[in-house]
Amino acid sequence: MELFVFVVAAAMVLGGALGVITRSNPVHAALSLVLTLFGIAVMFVSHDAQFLAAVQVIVYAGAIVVLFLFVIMLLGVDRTEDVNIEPITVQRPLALIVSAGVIGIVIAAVVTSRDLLGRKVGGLDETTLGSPDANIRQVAREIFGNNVFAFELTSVLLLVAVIGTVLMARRVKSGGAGK
Amino acid sequence: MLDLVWLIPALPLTGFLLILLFGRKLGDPFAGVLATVMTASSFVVVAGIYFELLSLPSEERKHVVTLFSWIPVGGLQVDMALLADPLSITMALFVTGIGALIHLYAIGYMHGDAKFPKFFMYLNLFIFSMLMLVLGENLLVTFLGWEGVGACSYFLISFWHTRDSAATAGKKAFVTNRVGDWGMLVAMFLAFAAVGTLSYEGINHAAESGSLAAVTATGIAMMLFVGACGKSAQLPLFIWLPDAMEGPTPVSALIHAATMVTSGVFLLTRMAPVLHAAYPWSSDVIATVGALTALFAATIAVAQTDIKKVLAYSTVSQLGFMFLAIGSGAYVAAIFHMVTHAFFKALLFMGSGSVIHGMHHEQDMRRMGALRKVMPITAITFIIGWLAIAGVPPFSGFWSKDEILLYAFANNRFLYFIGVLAALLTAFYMTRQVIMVFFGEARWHDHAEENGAHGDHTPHESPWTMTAPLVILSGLAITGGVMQLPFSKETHWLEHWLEPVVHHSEANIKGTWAYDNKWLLLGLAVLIASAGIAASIAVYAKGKFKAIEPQVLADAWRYDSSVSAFVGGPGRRAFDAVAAFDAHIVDGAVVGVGTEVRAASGLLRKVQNGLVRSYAAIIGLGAVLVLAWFLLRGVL
Amino acid sequence: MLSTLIQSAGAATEKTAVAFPILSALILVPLLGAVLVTLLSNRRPEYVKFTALIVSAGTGAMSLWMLAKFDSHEAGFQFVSQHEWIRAWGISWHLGVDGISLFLVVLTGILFPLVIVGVDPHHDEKRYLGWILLLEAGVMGSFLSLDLFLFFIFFEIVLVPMYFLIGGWGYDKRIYAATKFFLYTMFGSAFMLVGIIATAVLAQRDLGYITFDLVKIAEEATFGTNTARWLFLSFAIAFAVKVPIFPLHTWLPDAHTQAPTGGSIILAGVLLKMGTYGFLRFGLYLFPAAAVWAKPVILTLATIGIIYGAIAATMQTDLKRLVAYSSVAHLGFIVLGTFAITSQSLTGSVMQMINHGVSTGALFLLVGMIYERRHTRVIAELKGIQSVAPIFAAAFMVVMLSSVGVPGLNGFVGEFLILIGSFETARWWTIIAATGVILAALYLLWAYQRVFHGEPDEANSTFKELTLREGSLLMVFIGLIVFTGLFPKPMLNRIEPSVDKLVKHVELHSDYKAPVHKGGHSPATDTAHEGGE
Amino acid sequence: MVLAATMTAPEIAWGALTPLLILLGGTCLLLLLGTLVPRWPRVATPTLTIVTALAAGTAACVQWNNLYYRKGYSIVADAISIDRFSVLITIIITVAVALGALLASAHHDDANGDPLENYALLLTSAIGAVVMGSANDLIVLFLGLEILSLSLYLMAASDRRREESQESGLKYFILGGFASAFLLYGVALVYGATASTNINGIAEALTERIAVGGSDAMLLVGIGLMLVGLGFKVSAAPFQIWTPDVYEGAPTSVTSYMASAAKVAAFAALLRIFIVGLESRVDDWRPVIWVLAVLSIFVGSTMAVVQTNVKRMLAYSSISHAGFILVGVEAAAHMEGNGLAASATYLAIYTMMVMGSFAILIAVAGKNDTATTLDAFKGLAKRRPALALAFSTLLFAQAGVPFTSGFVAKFGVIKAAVEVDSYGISIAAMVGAVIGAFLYLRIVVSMWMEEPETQEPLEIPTVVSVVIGISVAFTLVIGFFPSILLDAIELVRFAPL
Amino acid sequence: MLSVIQPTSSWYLILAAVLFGIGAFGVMVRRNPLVMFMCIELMLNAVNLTFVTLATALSNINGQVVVVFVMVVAAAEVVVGLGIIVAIMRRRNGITADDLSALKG
Repeated sequence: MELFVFVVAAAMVLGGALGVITRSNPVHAALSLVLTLFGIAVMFVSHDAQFLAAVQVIVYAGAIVVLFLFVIMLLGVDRTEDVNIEPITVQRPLALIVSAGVIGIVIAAVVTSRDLLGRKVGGLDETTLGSPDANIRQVAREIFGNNVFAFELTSVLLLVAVIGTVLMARRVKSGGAGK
Repeated sequence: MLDLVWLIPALPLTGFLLILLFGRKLGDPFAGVLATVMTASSFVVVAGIYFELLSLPSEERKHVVTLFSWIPVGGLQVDMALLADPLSITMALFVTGIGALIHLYAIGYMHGDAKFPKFFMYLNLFIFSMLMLVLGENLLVTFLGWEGVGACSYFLISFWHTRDSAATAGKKAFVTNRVGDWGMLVAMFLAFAAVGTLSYEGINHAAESGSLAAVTATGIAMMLFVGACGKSAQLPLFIWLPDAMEGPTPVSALIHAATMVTSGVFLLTRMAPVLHAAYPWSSDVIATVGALTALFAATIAVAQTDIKKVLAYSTVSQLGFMFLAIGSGAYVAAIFHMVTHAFFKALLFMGSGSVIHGMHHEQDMRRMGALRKVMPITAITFIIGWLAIAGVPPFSGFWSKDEILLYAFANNRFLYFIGVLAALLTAFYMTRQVIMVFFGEARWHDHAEENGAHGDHTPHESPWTMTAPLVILSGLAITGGVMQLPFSKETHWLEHWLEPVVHHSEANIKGTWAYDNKWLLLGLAVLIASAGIAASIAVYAKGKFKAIEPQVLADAWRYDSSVSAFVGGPGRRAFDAVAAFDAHIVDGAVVGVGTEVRAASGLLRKVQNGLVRSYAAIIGLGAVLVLAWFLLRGVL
Repeated sequence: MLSTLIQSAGAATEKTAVAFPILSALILVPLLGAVLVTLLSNRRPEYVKFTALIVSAGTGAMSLWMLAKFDSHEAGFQFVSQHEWIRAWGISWHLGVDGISLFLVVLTGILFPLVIVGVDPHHDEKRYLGWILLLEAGVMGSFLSLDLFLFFIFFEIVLVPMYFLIGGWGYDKRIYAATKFFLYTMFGSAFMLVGIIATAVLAQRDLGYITFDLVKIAEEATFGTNTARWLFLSFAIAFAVKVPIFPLHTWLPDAHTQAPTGGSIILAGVLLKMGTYGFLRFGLYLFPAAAVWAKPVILTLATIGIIYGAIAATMQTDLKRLVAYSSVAHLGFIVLGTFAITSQSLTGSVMQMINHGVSTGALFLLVGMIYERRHTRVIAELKGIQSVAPIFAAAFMVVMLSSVGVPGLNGFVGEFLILIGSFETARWWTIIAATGVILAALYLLWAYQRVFHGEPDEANSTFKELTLREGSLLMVFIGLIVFTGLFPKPMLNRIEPSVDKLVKHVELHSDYKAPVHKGGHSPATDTAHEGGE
Repeated sequence: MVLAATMTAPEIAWGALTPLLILLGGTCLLLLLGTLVPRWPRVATPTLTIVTALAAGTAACVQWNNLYYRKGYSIVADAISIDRFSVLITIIITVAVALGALLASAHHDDANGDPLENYALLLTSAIGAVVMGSANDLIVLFLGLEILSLSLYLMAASDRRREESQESGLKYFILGGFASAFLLYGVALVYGATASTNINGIAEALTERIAVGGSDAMLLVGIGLMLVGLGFKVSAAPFQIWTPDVYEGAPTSVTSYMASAAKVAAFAALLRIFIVGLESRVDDWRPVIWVLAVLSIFVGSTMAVVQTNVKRMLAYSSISHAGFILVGVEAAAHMEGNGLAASATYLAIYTMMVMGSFAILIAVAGKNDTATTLDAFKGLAKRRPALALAFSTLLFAQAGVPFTSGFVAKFGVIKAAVEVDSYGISIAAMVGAVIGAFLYLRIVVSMWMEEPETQEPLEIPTVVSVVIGISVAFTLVIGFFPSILLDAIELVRFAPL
Repeated sequence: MLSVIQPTSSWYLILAAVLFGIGAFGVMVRRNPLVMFMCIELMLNAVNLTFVTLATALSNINGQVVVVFVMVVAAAEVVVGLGIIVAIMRRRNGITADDLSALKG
């Protein structure tokens, strides 16, 4: 069962990811991204991270991708980008080498260090795992406990986002010079 | 009186300074008079000291006057000190004496020259330097004079510097001399390293006491000889002397005949104990070079047509005799010949100057002839000089040359043979010169007609300021031989006088075949001189034989031109190559680094193409490399 | 602990200290003068020049006063002043003067006012004078510093004013030359900076506290053989560039040729000496054993420099460039003497630093005057000047003969001492180096002939004779040339004790033994020898 | 409900957070007042920003003083460290903000006013930077970095009139996101290897692990990924590639701030993570720092050689400065000597130098960033001698000429490197500095030795003059009396574990 | 039989690595800034997956907490990033990242 879930979710993830990088139409790419995000959400669930899975669907698949699509539509840039033409000849081989390199190195690292992953370091209250809201409680306790400072910082982050939106949305008078 | 030694150089120095400051005001002829008076007074002082020394017992004839400590550094203590002893005073005597005469002569000769005061300024400076050279108590003071006379000769040779040939000749003289100076410097280094002092006394004492190793002594001797070769125009460094005739004639007489060129002989005599302590072959080297120079220069003189060039090569040849003497251990004979040579060669040069003066600066002997009629005093004095140099008894040159040949015979018969040959040629070419200038037809008429401007000028006798020195010198040239006559021990006055200086090193030829048969050799010498004169008369006066004057001799065996060609050709190219090496290789490397950095910069700029995804790829590539390193560190 | 150490060091060396901090004043007066000159109004240029002159002349007077007060029997440092400066790094403002630096300081003091008086920059005089004074402060600082850090910063700061002087007031390729000068020298210093730090850090491991104090490190710290060699090399590169030693010399001809006359005089007169001085003060003194080890290589390079510089000089077509290459040759002699490490050769080197400064300074001044008159320095365009300007030619001749090394003039004394001293420990190098005297005559006389002899052509026939101002300026130089040549003893007496102390120091810290003379005195046993009176 | 009872909220030491709180409060105040107050005077915005920054700086100074009496400590569940190092970084950043605000106020364009948001972003970025400097937890650090970065992306793109500004913002944004992903991936792997994101926790876990054994590959690759991310932020080669474009495109006042505060914060983070957290794996990462340092110095110096735009030149020079700071980091990585203090000194000095340099650029280029090419600097000495002199001083300082702060900085890092026997890097760095000097000389040549292309008078806003004056004064005073700075920074330490 | 094979943590981690690589590849080859940005989101998701997997493997909830923050960051980034992109696109419609290369060299 678990294997099945993994295979399906992995297929979604990878299929979506390949879609993002291969679809010439940005709308299609955005939709492929949704596929990946759902796949990730599935995996979150299989890791008993229900809260994250929910947030993933709501924030990512819901808000973020919608924002993307909205912008695409707003700007009317849903024209096709010709992905078959590459003006810089070394770009794709180089990209391939880099990606393959990163993937290979990380996999090698993960595989050689897999014995580290079996150990239980604690911090997860196993006794309450049976409870339906166990995950969310644990997360909450961590966020508002040890990570409360980080949590407060996210407010600043959002403040920046707000200021940024205001700034970027401001209409420009074309006074002064511009090159 | 002896403590007044410092006055000897000080007088001409004062003259120099005075003319330097007030020369223009003094002008012509008072600047010349001042210079002459200064030199003459110097001569008076020297004479006074001479007599005082003479009054002392011979072992006490030595006096050092230390003026101040010049270069004192640690073990090296060099004083500005003057040494009055028989050798230096002998030198000083004829330097100041002949110098004064030449000064006097120059007043007449240089009359009307735009730079009249300057000429005498240089002359006085020269006399000062020459006196420092001979009076120096140590090698360094001598070197001060040594270089000083070099510099003065440079000034004087290129006195008429608007003429390129004069300027070039001056430079050539200085640079060639410098080659010799290098030798003298190295000799000083060796002496200091070995003995720890530069004073003659210290070095000679070390040499005499045997504490100077033979190898070091040889090194010093050979290096001194290199120095002497430069200054005294020996093979292979003689090339500057003939060119030095570009200078005014008094200069030729003073510097290039009587004084400066003899300083090499003086120096080797001064350092005789070192030569004595050196390996014997070093003396042979000196004698051989001297003999070869004597012959070599004599052959060249045979074919010269320039009146001064003949004398110049003759000087080289006579200097060769002196070196032959030194190499044979005959220091007294060398000094003897040096003095007599100073007399007659100064006489000849000034005579030739008088001729040139009278001929309106014509120096080509082919355009002279029969001048005895218009320039009688010059002719007579010149003829006396000729007889002296040709080795006709009883003129001074005969005695000195004979003594040299005597020692040469005792030392090495082959060199004697060369010497005899050179003496023969000397008589030959000097006779040739006299005939061409003073006898035969007057060829200057044609010349005067050729150059219309000079058309109505006939040669004339020179003023008294020029002829008076000629007369005095001709007297000396006749009688100079009396200072060292071979008749008996008592007539060796010069030898006795110089005894304190050269006693230990003077070769002893008593008991050799040559000594026993010296009258035979004397007779042979007379024969040789006569033969040379006769042959010359036969060729040039009677025209019985065709003159053999191959071009190669006129070109001085093409030695000088070969050297010039080498310096101007491969030498210059080598120098150019070094300059090019510097510009392109050494500096090129530096510039190349700059260019490479620029090129690298340009290359890296191409990477910076402005495209985000390219940048991402570069970052990714960097990341992969960094990660690869870490993975390797983790896995291995 | 550190402060007590510094105090005790001060107490040891402050025997001759005087109440007035003369050495600090020698640095600070020109520095403040530079600031003052910069702040003065542009509207009254005569005040600017006057101020600069007063400042530099005052500095010169102070240096002469110091010379008068200098105790010629004392081999150590005099007029020492020491104040803590950067505590965290163990750096102090430590100044002192001894026989080795004494005359360099005096030369600096004399040369700058002469340059200010004698050379006209033609434009932007205020800025020019500001840079000149700043340069003076830097040069003074380099010669007076007894702290490695202090030395380095003065050594390096000098580049800035010199850079501006070349770049701002030089000739057509000035920017290229200035940049090359700056970068090349900075390249050399880069190694020295690392070397200085490494010296202090390694000494710290030995001494237990961090200090950049030259005397402390030299006297108390010991380095491993290899360590010392590396450290020495790092210093040597910087100095070799600065001197410059073949093959690191190619910045010099460019810098000299393109620099304005004043810049050239200072560059040749004192700036190059910072390299040779550095070898003495920071090469031999700090790393005696390593210096002895490096001797053959440096002697070889110095000898090559002598011959090579002379040959290159012979073939130059630009008069200034010729003089520049002659500097390469002359400085080769100084380096030769420095690394031969005998009493005579070292004394000769110190002496020659001064002599070269005077002679070559004067030579550049004369070439500058030629340029002022003819607007060319190309030898081929000059001819027959002696006929139209005999006094000028005579002055040139005297200076030239000094450069050639004719006895009786200053150049000879130094050169001779160097050679005779070097001969004992570096025989073959010296014999070859001595041939440099032939070449020196060759290139200078040849140049003289081409420039001064012959008939003047039209362009040269109006060549102006020396003016009174120029003449009196040259008289100072010629006076120094003749006086030093005939009576060097006062200088030698002050130089020698310090040099002998240095030789002893080298002997003590390496297996090197200076030659001892049967007839003379060993420098090791007789430090303050008085002349032979 | 049982769970709620077991939760213990960490104690929050408000006092220790004062600088951050002041900055945050100032931001909010600015936004509120600016929006709500009618006829909000234009000059009030920068004033308020500067006051906030200075207040935060003052608070930090008070903290600095307090640290005489106690060692560094961490607060809010080990999320933030308060120690000499973090406080120093805070001070540097607040100064940079104050100067940056001054420059920004001179740099606005009249048509669009002086948007309040620019200053708000300046303050928020300062919050991010301060957090980065004091973060003791990788997540906090990441958040701080994102706050800083997002603010900077926006600031870079804030000049809406110039397309270059937006290009710069977008490039910075995309590449910054790319690099953040690497950093975060690194955090993840390190977390996997140590089960902690807390720097102290990581350090402890790794120390234990040395005893336990096991493969380090995941940890090390994680470290590598973090190094890529941080290397990007400090613009170390080969991750520097974005720097010239972004610096050139951004409004000059922003560039100055980016080059100073952002770099300072990134270096602070780098130092803390690697020196405190990854000390036990120092032999693995130190060589990489070595390579990055040398590469940065040479790439920065070399590429500057053929540039013609002064702003771009300064960008390249900032890359080589990053290399020099990395030399200090490398020295610090030997866990002895003065590498940390040297790096901190360099950062402080560098901040002032770079602020001054860009201020001069603003003075010359004008409000619109129109004239940043080398030609604009031609003959500056003839037009404004004092300005040329000031710029020369700063350029020579950047080149490391003595009697300037730049020399003190370079000397410090080289000394630190030599103290730990890193001779190779020292020599490489110094040789690189020589190549770099060419760049500064080129600008100096233009200013002093060439003729001006225009004789138009150059108006310099007072605020810019103030920044230049402060910067030059700092440069010279520290150059002559380095002890002022050195004696203080010598005390810089990380909080003990 | 298949149910015998349980996907271990490594599987997820490898998947995440591949996803990260694909995202990175996308950033390097795509020219539409929006799509590039999506690729960065892919990379962040790969990291999230890694964190969650590790949290489970280590039985440490902290990994999940981190993901929460990452998501907030991602959201903020999207806001800011899209803001910038919109600002540019409004000026020059249909622009690709390749067209934004005025700054170079």
